[in-house]
Amino acid sequence: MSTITFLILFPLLSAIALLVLRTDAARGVIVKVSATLIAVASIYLAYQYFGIGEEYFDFANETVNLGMTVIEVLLAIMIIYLGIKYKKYLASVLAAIQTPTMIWFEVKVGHHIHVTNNLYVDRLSIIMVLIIGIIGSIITVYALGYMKDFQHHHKDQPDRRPFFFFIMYLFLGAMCGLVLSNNIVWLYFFWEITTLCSFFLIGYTKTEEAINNSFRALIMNLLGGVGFVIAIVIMGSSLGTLELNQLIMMGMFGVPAVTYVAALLAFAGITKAAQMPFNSWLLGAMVAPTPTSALLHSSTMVKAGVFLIIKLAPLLGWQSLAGIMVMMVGGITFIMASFAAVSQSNAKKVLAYSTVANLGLIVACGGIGTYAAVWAGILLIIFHAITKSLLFLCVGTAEHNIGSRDIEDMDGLFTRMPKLATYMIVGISAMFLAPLGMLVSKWAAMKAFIDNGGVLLVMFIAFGSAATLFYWTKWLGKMVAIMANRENIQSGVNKDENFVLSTLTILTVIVCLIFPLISKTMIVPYLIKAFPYVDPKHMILALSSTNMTIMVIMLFVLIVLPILFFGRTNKKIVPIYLAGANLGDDLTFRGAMEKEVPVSLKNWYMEGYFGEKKMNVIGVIATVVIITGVFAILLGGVL
Amino acid sequence: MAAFKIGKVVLRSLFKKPATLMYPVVPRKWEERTRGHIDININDCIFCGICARKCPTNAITVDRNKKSWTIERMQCIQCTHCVDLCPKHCLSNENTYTTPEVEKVVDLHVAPPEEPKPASDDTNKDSVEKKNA
Amino acid sequence: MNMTIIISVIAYIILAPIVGGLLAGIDRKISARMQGRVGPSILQPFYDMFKLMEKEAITVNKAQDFYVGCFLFFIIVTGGFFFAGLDLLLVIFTLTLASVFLIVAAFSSNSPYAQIGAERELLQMMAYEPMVLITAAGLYLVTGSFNISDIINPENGMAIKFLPGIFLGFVFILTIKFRKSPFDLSMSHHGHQELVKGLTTEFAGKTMALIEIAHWYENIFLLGIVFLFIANGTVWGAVAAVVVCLVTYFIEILIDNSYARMKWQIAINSSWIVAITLGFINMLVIYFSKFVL
Amino acid sequence: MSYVTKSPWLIHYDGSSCNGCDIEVLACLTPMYDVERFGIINTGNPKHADIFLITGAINEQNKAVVKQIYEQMPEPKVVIAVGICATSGGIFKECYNIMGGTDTVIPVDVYVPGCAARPEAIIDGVVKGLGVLAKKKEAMEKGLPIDTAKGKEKEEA
Amino acid sequence: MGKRTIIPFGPQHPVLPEPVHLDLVIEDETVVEAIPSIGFIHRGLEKLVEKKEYTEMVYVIERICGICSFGHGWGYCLSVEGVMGVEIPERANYLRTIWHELSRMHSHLLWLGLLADGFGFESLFMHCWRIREKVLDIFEKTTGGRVIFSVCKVGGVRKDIDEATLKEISSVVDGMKKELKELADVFLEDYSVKNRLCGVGYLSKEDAAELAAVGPMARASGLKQDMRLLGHGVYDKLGFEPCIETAGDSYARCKVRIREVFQSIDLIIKAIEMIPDGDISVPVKGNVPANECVVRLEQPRGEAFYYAKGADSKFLERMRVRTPTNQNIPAMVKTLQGCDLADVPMLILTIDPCISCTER
Amino acid sequence: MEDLRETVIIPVTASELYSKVSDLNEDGYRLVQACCTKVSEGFEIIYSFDKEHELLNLKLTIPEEEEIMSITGITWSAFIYENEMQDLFGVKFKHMSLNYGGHFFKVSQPTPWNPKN
Repeated sequence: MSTITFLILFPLLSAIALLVLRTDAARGVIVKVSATLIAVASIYLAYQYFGIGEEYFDFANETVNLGMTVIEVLLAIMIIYLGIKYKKYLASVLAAIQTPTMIWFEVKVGHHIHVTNNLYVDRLSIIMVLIIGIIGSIITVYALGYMKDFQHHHKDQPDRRPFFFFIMYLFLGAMCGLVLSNNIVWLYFFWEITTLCSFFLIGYTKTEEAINNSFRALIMNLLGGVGFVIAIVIMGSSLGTLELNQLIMMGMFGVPAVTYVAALLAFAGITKAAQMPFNSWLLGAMVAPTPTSALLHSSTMVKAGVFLIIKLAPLLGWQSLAGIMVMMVGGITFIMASFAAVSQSNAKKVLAYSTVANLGLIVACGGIGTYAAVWAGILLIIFHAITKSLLFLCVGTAEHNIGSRDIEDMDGLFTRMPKLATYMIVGISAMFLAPLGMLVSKWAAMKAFIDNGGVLLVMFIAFGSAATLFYWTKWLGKMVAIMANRENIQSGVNKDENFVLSTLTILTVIVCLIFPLISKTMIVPYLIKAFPYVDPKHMILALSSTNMTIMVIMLFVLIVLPILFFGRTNKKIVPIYLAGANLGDDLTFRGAMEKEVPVSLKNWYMEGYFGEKKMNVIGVIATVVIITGVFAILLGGVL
Repeated sequence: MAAFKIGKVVLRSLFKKPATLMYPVVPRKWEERTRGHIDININDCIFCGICARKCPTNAITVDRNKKSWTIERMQCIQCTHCVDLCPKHCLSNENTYTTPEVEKVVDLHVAPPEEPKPASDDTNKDSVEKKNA
Repeated sequence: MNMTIIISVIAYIILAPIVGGLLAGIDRKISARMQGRVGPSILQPFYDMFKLMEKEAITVNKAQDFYVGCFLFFIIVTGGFFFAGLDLLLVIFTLTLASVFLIVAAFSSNSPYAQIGAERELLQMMAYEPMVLITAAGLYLVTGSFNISDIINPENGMAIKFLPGIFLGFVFILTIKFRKSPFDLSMSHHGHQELVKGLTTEFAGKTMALIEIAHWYENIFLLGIVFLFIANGTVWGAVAAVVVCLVTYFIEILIDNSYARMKWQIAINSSWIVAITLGFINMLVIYFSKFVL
Repeated sequence: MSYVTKSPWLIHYDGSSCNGCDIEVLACLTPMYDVERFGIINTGNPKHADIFLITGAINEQNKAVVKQIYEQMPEPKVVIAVGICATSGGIFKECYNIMGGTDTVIPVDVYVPGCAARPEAIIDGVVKGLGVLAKKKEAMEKGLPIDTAKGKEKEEA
Repeated sequence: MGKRTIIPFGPQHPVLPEPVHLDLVIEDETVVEAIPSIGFIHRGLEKLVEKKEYTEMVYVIERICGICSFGHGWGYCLSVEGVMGVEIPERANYLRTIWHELSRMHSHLLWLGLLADGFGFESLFMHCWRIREKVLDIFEKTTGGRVIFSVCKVGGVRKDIDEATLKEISSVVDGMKKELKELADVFLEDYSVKNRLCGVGYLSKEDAAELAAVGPMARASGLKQDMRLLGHGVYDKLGFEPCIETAGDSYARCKVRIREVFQSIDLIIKAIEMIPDGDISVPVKGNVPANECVVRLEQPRGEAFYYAKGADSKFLERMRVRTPTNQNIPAMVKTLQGCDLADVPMLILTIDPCISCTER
Repeated sequence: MEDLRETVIIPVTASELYSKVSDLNEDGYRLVQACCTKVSEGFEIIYSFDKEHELLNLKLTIPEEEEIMSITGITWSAFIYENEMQDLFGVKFKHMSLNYGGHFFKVSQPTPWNPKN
């Protein structure tokens, strides 16, 4: 219990300290110490509840509730003010709908409902806390070095680093609170804080683009917030409970009103997880400094959305309209975002689309709602968090060292920055290649889809994976190109950044190696609890233990092979073939008019096939139709 | 459906005897006019040197004093211009070509020192020397 | 049971390159005859391979050999998994891993032709990957298992009875996998190409020989998937399956000699359309008969 | 036993010929002559090739190209000069832009005469080249410098 | 977007037997720009007129190109005959026409094969070249050479074809029709071939005229332009009409050439029927007068231009050959823009490039 | 037969060349070729034009050092001939739309047809 309180409140303290103590040195110390403490606390939490597995805490305290309400009102006022200031009235309107409704509900209904268990710990939240505590805090360490460079590169902008770190730590605290709250009102409170934090983080640079994009994120998330509020209202008024575990329980017993609540909560989850009609906020968020992207898109913010959906998974599935909505939205997002990623050359955009796609996959898994699908979904959350943050941070470092975040400018990175390239290669491989993490979960997802998802989802995953394969390998190809005569600039990388990157790389590999263990000790017990109607003895996982063992052996082989053989060749090294016109340095050839033409290697983007716009339009239309359709049917049921 | 248009040709070829001539297992029969290489009946040659002067590639050298007629095989383009011009018609076009060699072939024909005897192929052969360029 | 697995895997590792090479030789002979020529000896692929082994060892960088080695290794592993009767999806993903190694090897050379070849290879992978996954899904739906040893099961009968569409679709993408015209985009075994030798432009000598061997392994493994559609665990079923494999191979040769090389647009469009129509409809029918009826 | 002679892959480059020899080289690949009987493939890529068939004389433009292709071929390799132009410059020897036969730039192993060289002559030349190839391979195995296998370099250049 | 890749296409490239270099600027696989660079086989043989007498020069001119060798010999002879005012016997004219049309057949069949190879249709390539060998056998029998004939000379031809051989030629080319028809069907109707040819490398009639395209390239864009209409040889007596297509794409160019092969067969058969008896050459003696003559001849690849200038000596002062490919290069560069990388070899081929012709 | 060999050659001066070519182009003539001959007084350049099989030749005689107007502005395809003349003879052109700058034909000696240069 105290660990939980620590995890929620300590980041807040650090945040305030960071806001107050504005020197670089102090910030460095605070960030490093807090990050370590948070990481240790999260591990301790895991250790503490390892044997227990699941525990609910009665933490009824009216002052806390009151405090939350006050903060909520303040936040709402702030949003309304900002919305008016920047002429984004929609944000103000949404906030003006949301908070008064919430307060009305609190006063009218919520007040009378007794909440026994405000907080809880189960294995899913342990996994989430570990992700937030370790990856989230390591990103803040990375941000130390990065933001220094960033301010150095952007001299024209005011140094608002204290505020930046303040928000970051606030965010970590809110995320911990979010995954540990059983009281839906508390959950909502933390949910709103993350929304606002992301708004500030995206708008950090205060350029026009940043402000527009931050408002887009805000509006979309507020939209989800409205859904959330309505869900709470229905939950409180017709189900008479505000506890998440109660809700899920009721859903399993087939209480009809749960469908509406689940649909609305899932809708909120979809907005936060940047699913298809709302994916644009995540893409817009790429204007923010890279640690923000890493934090928002890998370990926190979007994970809140999928966390909620995975949590609700037992209520979803084919039998529920909400389930169909969620899986279709997830499936369409997966395939469309994967396609769109093909046409991108901006590394951060590729990562963003890939994030959206992967979240889509998780959401679809949640939507299917079987234990096998949830197993895949949880694994996806873990692998995605680690790998994506690694990749985002790698791109950030690359950007600061080669001056571009375009994949096309990263050619020959293996020669120019061997270490960074290795990290990136590991990260990219982990996103789609066989024995590494993401593929394992994709495999499981595919199996779940074939078993329960229907033909359409199978098609989605078949085509989506093909596109995934294409854009990742394309990027990988850029990385590995060896340009003999390019200079090595690896030494320019900041020490902190290097430490973080190597840690994350090692973590990626380790998690891939021990995932059967994670599955056995964390995920399966959770599934047994979450799906009480499935006999644990018959719980056949997508990957048989043989397959898991083979995967681990393969990965081991893949680690050993390069160590033994990479670069060990005594062959004569010869220049490349350039149709007989190589000028000798492998970098230029004799072109027309006796010009020395540089050998330039550019990838394919197939704009005509997978243009971003086209994919977005198709995806948005399809998902909007599905969502409105589902809600129309639900509404029709009510009326 | 216009796919598979070549199917007939391809399948027929599969079961038919291939068109291959099987050279060098089966030697090639040359046409009479085939421009293979230039030969000389050295006994009739008067060493006037017209062929050498008119040769477009200067492959032929004629030495009046040594009474020799030399042709650089790796220079001759077999245009048979010399055959047309030879006043004594002692040059002829043979329909077998010079075989590929690892060295550049030069054929030297020297007229026998005595008065010309009735020409025979054997004497020709004896007077041909091969040397390296 | 374990013994048979070990034997079949060892048999695969030893026999696949021999059979694969012979098939390649037969391919060249038949192709030549279709073109009205005599063609090389049936053992020619082996001569080529041994010759490449004897050539001077050159490379364009120090990394390439490693990648190509991994390509060969994982192709062998793929086939090994397959003939050990393991999970079909595992096999497919391992194959993808192997192919990615080949692509990476080509990319690492930093040569434009190899790079465009790699890019095209990638495109082809994108083109055939859905159909391969659908094939696995189809086999799973029919037999209830991804395990190859379970798929070849007398109880299930011939999978092709339920999967005619998916079988045709798979044969279609085999054209890509066998690198046959009309889809020999990234590299072709014969004929001139705008990309010189595409993917393999920068590989020489032993490296090239390894790639050849890997292709033989790959071809046998691919025919193995064709085998899965027919085999039903009985002897006559196996014989029929082998016959079908050979017929498929012959048809691929015939197609190779009857079509112009298509452009990548057609490659991706057609194989996706095939996957969507044949694969999707076939799957729908199975779903319908399985879950609805 | 060396396999180089069983699978000689060739690369063909047109120095500055008149096309006559080039189309005859191509004709060698076609059904009538079908050199694939001997395992010959026209690879077009120097890195795969064993035999360098060069037609036409050398001029300023293609000197570097010919040299580069030759250098990019892995040992053992054989150069066959096909046609009179490639062997000696032929009828174009006196042209201002012609430097001479192939041997002005790279060592030539077999000369195939003819204008244009007949497919039969080209086949004969390649067969002859195979002998040289086998010798070079032998020298390579013994660790001798390969160029000495033939014992002749471009002296006149 | 900065996604442009520049790749060298040639000088050494397996698609084209001849060295030509293009800097291809590609985006994905679309060619944005193609900058040609030629001169790899420039020999400067026109300048040999200073060293070779006009009677020897014909052997040099013939070797401008091994594919259109006969046409060059003929064009040279015509221009020198024009300068000297020599009238050649009718039989020589017939023989020249027959050989020229046979050359066209062999050239077009060669081209069809290369085109098939260009779009990766190996068996079609093989079969085209298999049929082509029959024409080469005729050459071997009548001239003694397979590609370079050396039969044309100033004042006539050097070799006669006897009656029996003429009959044989007639029956051989007639017999080729059937096999050709089969292959023509593949080129003109096969789905995959049409897919690669139709609409690729479109050249409008206006562009063709503007860029001064010649030969099949121009005729495929609807320009009625065929130098055989000028009346060299005996074309006027054979009732010649050019083959015109209007589509302007690669397919049309292919069709024009296929039609021309059949047309050549008809022309040859007709010429053999009509050939008169008589001498095959007139003796030509003396110096070339100081005079000028321009001759245009329809080569398989299009209009070739010969300009001879005498200087009252055995040596010409200037011999100029402008070959069809030379004239078609601008059109080729134009069609290359915006095409796919995979189409590049084909588009280069559709002008039927003869680089040795171009660069001389 | 006889008129076939009749060669129409119209002499032009350097100054009127451009307008003349321009007129011909508007008339529908296409450029057939341009060729240069080294004569004692300098260069003799023949431009040939064709319209429906009718050939028209313009002959321009200029001293060696004179720079003449490029006609690539009128017919782009002339770039081949002009570059050729520039490389082989050393004829100077103004305003060439595609100038290879002497690298159209790479020759072992500059302007081989005009060795004095």
